Amino acid sequence: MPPDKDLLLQMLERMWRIRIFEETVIEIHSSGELQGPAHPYIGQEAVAVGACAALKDTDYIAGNHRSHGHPIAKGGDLGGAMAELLGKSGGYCKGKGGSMHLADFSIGILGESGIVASSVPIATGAALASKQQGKDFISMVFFGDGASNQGACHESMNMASLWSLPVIFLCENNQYAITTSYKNSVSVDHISDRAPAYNMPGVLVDGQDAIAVYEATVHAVERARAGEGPTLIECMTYRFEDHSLGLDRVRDNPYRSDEEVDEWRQRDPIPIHEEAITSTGVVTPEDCAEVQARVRVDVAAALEFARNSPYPEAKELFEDMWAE
Amino acid sequence: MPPDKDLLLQMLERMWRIRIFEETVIEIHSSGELQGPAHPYIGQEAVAVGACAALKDTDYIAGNHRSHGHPIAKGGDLGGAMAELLGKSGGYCKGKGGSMHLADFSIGILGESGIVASSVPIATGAALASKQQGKDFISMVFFGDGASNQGACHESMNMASLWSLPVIFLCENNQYAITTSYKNSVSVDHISDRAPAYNMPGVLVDGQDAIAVYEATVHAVERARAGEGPTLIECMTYRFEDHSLGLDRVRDNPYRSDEEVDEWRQRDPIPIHEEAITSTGVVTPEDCAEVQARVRVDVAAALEFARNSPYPEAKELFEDMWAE
Amino acid sequence: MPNMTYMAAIAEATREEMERDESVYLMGEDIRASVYGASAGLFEIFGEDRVIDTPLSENGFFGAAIGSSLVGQRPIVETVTSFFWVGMDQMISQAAKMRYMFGGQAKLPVTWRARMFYARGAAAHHSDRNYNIFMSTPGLKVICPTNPYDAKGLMKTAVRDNNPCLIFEDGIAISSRGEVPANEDLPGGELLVPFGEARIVREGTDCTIVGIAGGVAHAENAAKILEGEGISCEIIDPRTLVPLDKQTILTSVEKTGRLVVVDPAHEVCSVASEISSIVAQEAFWSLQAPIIKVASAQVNVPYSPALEPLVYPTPERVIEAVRETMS
Amino acid sequence: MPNMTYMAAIAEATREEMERDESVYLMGEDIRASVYGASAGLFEIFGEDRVIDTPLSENGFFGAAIGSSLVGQRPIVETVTSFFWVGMDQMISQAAKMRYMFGGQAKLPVTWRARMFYARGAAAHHSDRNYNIFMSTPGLKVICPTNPYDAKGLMKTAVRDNNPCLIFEDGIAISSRGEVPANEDLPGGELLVPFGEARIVREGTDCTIVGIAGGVAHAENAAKILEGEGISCEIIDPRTLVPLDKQTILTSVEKTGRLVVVDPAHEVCSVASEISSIVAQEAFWSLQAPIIKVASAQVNVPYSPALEPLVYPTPERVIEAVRETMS
Ligand SMILES: Cc1ncc(C[n+]2csc(CCOP(=O)(O)OP(=O)(O)O)c2C)c(N)n1
Ligand SMILES: Cc1ncc(C[n+]2csc(CCOP(=O)(O)OP(=O)(O)O)c2C)c(N)n1
Ligand SMILES: [Mg+2]
Ligand SMILES: [Mg+2]
Repeated sequence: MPPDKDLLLQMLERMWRIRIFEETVIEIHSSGELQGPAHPYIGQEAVAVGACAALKDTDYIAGNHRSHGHPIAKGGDLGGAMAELLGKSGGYCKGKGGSMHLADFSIGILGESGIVASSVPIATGAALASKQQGKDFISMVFFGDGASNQGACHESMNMASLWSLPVIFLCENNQYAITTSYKNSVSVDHISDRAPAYNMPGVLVDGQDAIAVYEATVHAVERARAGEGPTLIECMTYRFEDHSLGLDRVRDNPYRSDEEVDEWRQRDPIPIHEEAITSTGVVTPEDCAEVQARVRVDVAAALEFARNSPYPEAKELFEDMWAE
Repeated sequence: MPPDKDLLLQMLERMWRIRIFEETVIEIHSSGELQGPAHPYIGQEAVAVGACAALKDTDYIAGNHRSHGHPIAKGGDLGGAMAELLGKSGGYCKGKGGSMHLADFSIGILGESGIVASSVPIATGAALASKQQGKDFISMVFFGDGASNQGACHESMNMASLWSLPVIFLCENNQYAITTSYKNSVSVDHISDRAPAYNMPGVLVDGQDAIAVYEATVHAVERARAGEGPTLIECMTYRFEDHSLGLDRVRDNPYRSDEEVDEWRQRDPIPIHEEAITSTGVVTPEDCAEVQARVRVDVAAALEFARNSPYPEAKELFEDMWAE
Repeated sequence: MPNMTYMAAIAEATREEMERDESVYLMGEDIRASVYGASAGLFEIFGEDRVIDTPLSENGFFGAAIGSSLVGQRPIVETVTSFFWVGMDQMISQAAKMRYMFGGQAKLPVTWRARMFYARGAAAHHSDRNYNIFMSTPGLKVICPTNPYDAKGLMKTAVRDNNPCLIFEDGIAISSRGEVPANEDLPGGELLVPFGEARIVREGTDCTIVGIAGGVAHAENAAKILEGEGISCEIIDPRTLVPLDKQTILTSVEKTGRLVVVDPAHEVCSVASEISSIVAQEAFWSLQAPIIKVASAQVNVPYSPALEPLVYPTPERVIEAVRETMS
Repeated sequence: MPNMTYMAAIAEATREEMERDESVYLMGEDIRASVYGASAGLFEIFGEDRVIDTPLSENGFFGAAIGSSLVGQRPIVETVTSFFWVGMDQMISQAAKMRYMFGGQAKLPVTWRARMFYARGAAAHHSDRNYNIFMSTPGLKVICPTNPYDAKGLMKTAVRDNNPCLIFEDGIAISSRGEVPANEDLPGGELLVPFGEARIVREGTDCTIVGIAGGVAHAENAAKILEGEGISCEIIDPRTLVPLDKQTILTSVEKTGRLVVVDPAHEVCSVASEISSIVAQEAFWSLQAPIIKVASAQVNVPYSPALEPLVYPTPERVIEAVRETMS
């Protein structure tokens, strides 16, 4: 079931939204306007976008510290995201969460998490709820190659399999956890090789190819909605930028060769997708250019919105601690 | 490399030591002399004994709450064990640890643990030390089917494999975690099926057959000493008694059928071993009877020792907190 | 009025809440078999979607409970205080923080019930009384019922609360029996004890004793004996540590001028320390004597029956402390 | 005397101890690349057996460190306070308890170094100041160096200590520079700061201020301004929380009659609460005013630069507190 034109263009648009959002974030970080930590998603856009394209608004996602791509891919508002990064009251979380904690429950974005792998059990629980409530909502969790080594992943995958939960474990193998190669941290060739240990399908996908990610996810979604349980999808990808903004110390200590970085930059998911969708003639290069131009305007507006949004007031400090 | 006569008899002796020790513990628990918690090892003797028979004194073991079999199998003193259970100062741990925390560092018994799976990383660390120190000491950790679902196991197996550590993960699959069948808690058919997820050999053994356990362990030991890394051994076994002494509530709520319990009791590891070693003629039934008789005397002496051992004095409360 | 055990009260609260609201469900290890005594028969009534035996994976299933609560479920999780350590990341990083981090979008109606073993050779691995740690962490409600009435009433309130609640079931309290009104005898038809309202266990004029969890029973025993010596103790059971009814404590100390806090947890950075520090700051001018903490010795809990009792507060230690404040 | 940064002092201590004793090794995430700045170049000198980059598995590798320490190794583990939650079971159930449980057979020379982020938008998931929790748990030594000198000297002592030690590196302290004597200028040839000896940062007569971790810097700033108002503050930096040099604090309060405790951690069940409770019990008769805690507000740490600074103690809040005790 290949995606239709609208969806193909939507995927392109969302990749651009992530890309240009992140470029803007890098800019305002280097100018000093943005002070908090931020982990750019550039290079991995096809993963979140391909995967979320297979979901409905009512489905849930949860993510990690590399946290801007997932909500934008799920359809999250750019202005709220940017305002959150600036700690403004117009942010998704009223400025309380910041970069690593974007969340928008109204469209199933159950939140990014700064503690590596700690949203894996959370997403598993959302899937459990879905089953208990007799709903067909699916839950998807994004986690890295590094995260896969946490016990939380083992425990969650085991429970999800035992209870046939509608959850998709989406591993973004960008090959490094900060500076540590997955070859030195994962004792098998591929994280998806661990799926048989939980009696669930494990799929290895080219994470630079949004359509491939989409198709793999569609299968997993079908399985999950049919009550057949979880799937582990591993997307091979690469982050084009530093682990996080401002972590210059790491840049001085090269853990990735220039050649390797260059090679992967050649596999930029946006041109790959444009090539794929224009080569069939369904979409024209003009369509693509228009998408990009529109997104530039949207991101600029988002930054404008964020800048104009007021900071939270002091009295808000103690608000949002306790639910009524 | 089949075990020689001495070792076969030593295995028989150690199984009897565990069996009669545990029977005595049950007695003094029901009489009220023993008050603390205790988890009988009866039925599983072939596992600890077969596995430890492949180890040297300098090798390390670590265990869990079902904690009397492992140290006795490793050659631990019965009097010290019994005194510990009675909270006496002649105990392994001067009465401070009790049933679940038996340890004798002088012969590599690095301690049992009441928190399920928490000694798995500990044993992995002892193996790491061994490698760092250039020693050929091996580390073995006993854990249950229930424990296998803890994240600590995943993390430890991954590290052990990555670093080729001399550690043996010895899973005693007695098929239940308290009342929970492993079929409802482990999402694959066998725990050893998870070994490929860590790129290590996984072996499934009849845990009622001490010689089979011994032989599987010998292979794992050779591998470990040769620097080739860890092995996961799963021994299928059964506990003949309740999960722990005094947990009557569980007995009222039968989670195991009488037939199942009876069937497994037919597979008592001690007669199985006696049959195996006498059928070849190497050992005579008289040899066996003599072993049993000797052990009865030893256990009686151990109880006597424990009873005569004084309680720790009040001033000892604050001792052993801090190392100089 | 029916007289029942503490665990029966917990079981009754659980069943009533599960009947009332189908988003309430139970999760834990061996709960179908009711290993800790609070869930007998519930599997038969509510089925496998609402009475879930989990694998031994505390961090995983605590997290699953939290995740389910984000989208409308109301899990009750059964465990033991010592196993909190295993699931700590989910409890602190997620349960306690998610709502605030997400600017109030999340509701987290998860109730944990944790057994605290007491004496009888539980030894270091099964003797944690870690409520102070959770009290210290913003975002969690902390509840210590000390009798069947409060156990039922606070448990029901916890299940209905939209925030993560931790109920600590102290071994001493668990062995208590007491009267718990039948629902038909209650005005609202059910027993709900509000959070943040301390119970004045006993009124007195000379010295205030605040008892935490099992400490309340020790305080009561001590007060009876002290009464014979002509010393009148006022005993306060805060019942919930978060929220804490500071005012009842301060008012009492303003009256008596003296404070002893009895807390079976380790004394350092304890709830006893906290209450002491509040009073030393906010009721200082009323104090006529040093504030005395009667808490567990700062040592791991030993197994031996010869040593273990030396760790914990006892009525005798409470009596001594009160006498000291009076001298 | 060489003037160096806090992290340089830590790095120097690490290298010296690794050179001195080959059982000392380093373990953590991305330490070869020295992501947190203390391990640059060590991999090149000491090789892969002694500088170990771990997988992201805190519970697992904390436990491996502990296990290795049982049989003669002396690991130094690098992490961040917030990741302690993930590895809590190994820290509490094993590191803190093993020696005692095993009747003194175990030695556990593990040193954890944990970064505490401060301000600058770390948000709730990266802003834990959980030293109170470890101070509360018997069996762990807890160290809070507040300047490069102490960082080096206490770190070296920790590595040689045969017990599990936790070093908390507070963001405020980390940004400090200071003099650290060269080894050749020291009588013993090296810098070792003993545990359990508080440092009197400044002598004074009117009010004692105990500063915890980053709180010391705030106390110093406050004291300078208060001096101008004629208020003389004595500042004490306990340096190690376990063991705690209670006596230096009590002696100071006996002299000044007043106490303010500045602690950047959450205020409830904090180290500030503990010190307050000790003084309220043991130096009560010297007190001339309420004991005031200046600690973090009991709220999760927000991200926004408009809110985050409102959580933490500041020199202004310290000044106010001291003035209040003087009024
Ligand atoms: C439990 C925990 N340990 C360590 C960290 C510090 N840390 C933040 S991101 C990161 C690497 C994560 O790697 P991976 O999961 O592969 O995600 P990626 O950054 O590559 O997207 C580390 C170690 C953390 N945030 N949480
Ligand atoms: C972390 C933790 N969770 C729960 C328990 C309570 N508990 C003690 S033994 C046990 C079952 C263990 O099962 P398994 O690992 O199969 O060992 P077995 O008892 O069958 O030998 C449980 C749940 C515990 N001690 N530690
Ligand atoms: Mg990665
Ligand atoms: Mg079992």
